[in-house]
Amino acid sequence: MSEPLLAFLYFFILLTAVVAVLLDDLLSSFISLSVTGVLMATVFALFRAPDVALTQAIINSGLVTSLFLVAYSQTQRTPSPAGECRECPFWLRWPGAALVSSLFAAVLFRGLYVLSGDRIPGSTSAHYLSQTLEETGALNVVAAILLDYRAFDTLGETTVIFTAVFGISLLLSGGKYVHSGHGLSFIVKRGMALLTPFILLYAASILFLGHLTPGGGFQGGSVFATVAILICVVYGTNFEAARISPKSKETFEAGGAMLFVFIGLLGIAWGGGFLANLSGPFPAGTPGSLFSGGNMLLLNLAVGMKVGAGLSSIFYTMIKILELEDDSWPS
Amino acid sequence: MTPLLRFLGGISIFAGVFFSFAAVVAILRFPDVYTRLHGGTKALSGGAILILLGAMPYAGGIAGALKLFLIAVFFLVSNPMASHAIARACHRRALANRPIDEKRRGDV
Amino acid sequence: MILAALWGMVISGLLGFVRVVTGPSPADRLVAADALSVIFTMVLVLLSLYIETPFLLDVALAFSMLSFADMLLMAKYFEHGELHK
Amino acid sequence: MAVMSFLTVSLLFALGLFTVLSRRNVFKTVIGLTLMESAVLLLLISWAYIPGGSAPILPLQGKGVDPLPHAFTLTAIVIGACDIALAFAFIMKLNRFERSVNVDDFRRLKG
Repeated sequence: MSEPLLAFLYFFILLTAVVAVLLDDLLSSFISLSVTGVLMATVFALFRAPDVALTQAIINSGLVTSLFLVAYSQTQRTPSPAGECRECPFWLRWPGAALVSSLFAAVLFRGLYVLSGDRIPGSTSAHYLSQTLEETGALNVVAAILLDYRAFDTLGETTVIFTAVFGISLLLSGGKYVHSGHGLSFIVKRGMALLTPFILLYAASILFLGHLTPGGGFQGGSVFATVAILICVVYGTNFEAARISPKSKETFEAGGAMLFVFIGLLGIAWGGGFLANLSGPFPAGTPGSLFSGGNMLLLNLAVGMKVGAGLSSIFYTMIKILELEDDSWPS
Repeated sequence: MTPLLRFLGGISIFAGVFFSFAAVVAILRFPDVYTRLHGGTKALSGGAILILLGAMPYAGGIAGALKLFLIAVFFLVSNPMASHAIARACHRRALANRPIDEKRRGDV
Repeated sequence: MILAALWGMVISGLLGFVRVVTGPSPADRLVAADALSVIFTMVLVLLSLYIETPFLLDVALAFSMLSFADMLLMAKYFEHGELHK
Repeated sequence: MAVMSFLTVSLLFALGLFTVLSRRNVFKTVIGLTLMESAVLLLLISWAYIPGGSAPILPLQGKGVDPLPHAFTLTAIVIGACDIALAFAFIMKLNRFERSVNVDDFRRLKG
């Protein structure tokens, strides 16, 4: 672990964050935020957290930026004089916010400073590190925690994703769907046709090897959603809707949730608890092979179906909506 | 064999870093969008592929080397496509030398 | 030795970020962002060699795919002014 | 090293708070929320690191870092992305009626 490198990365993170906050051009501030995201992924990698680095690089630095671009292109902005605030005087706003946040930083640092002694990992973590191979048969400890020890949490998390998709569809319903045009140029279309199978294969490898290497349902599903986004951008939204219909996305999402719950109920039927893995009907397999780790492969598939369908339908709803007609505020 | 490969890989990595640095200097110093795009794309793609090829002996096994080769192939296909899309967008909108977001200056 | 190369790439990233901040037009910023995506992929690759964790190559590959998607989105936004075409 | 991480976490969180408090553009508010979320993620991951530890993929070389915060952080990232997507949907919906992204223009939200 190289400390000067870490210090430089922290400095760079703070620099990009300050630029993202202070720059008036929204597009470049979101580019800086994306750079912050990938620098965070680098720092996570330096702290030996490859799973988290992968998720951060895919979601916080890639998908969020594309969602921002959609929202940015779908909003209309009336120019207002820079720096003017109509509700409160200027002298109150900036210095007040700076004072409050610097006080907050001081308090937060004082509180965190207590933690900076020698760190002894708790007995739960030691148990996870030493017993994972016996108790679950997986090699990736983080995936084992997510999908075996705390699989119920993961079910709750997929419910959150479902709620977000539901809320976004509900919020943006009622607008007219626009007719899509031609997409990007011929070269990009042909090149994309070359690349798509490989990206899909790579996404499948992230998804199905989640219990052996970093990756899993969330990351693989996000890369699947990226393929849908790329098709949307390169060929136009009508093509995307013709190839991957919104109905089939709904089916995939519901199918993922039902697969997850069905696997959980199978554990009860075999006499274990809900989502029981090796104490339920699932064999451990030989560690290191594809069919190991009990139900983890199936759970990864369920989560991947759910996340991929959910994120791509979020993107589709946001990009396709908004004719921006002059309707008045509903009273 | 392996020490020789590692030596050649080290030379290749440093050549790649040099090319990447030169590309960044080009992005900083060149006067307008098209020249910057030219410098950034060509030199940076070459530098990246040099780094990836040079990193192969250090990757620790055939799987890592194969993955590096995969990244190199992906760069060879995707990087020109992205640059082409950017250049075409600049040309179509003729936004080479003027800020297009004039009307959005007021975004606070 | 890998560490020196890593430093070189990170400093290149900082210099490229200067163009994101000062670029007079959004197109300049886009070009700089395109360069930065390649540079940070290389940083992830070199980091995986430096800490001898070959799993990090996955992160580099995934990041290069995602940044490619973002670049195409931005290029489309510049070309058409809207994304659903 | 831990002190450096905690200092960065505090500054990053305070920067996000500053953004939410001072900027009037709703997109900037979303940026502030993202920065605060990043600070929390960085805190968890830097706290999980043990000097000399290796990544929590079996078989371990030496001792491994704490895998439990990694799992929490992974969950937090995905939920944060859903959060941000929902925020963007709200912005688009509000923008349809108000034609603005300035918080001060959203007068009809006030009681």
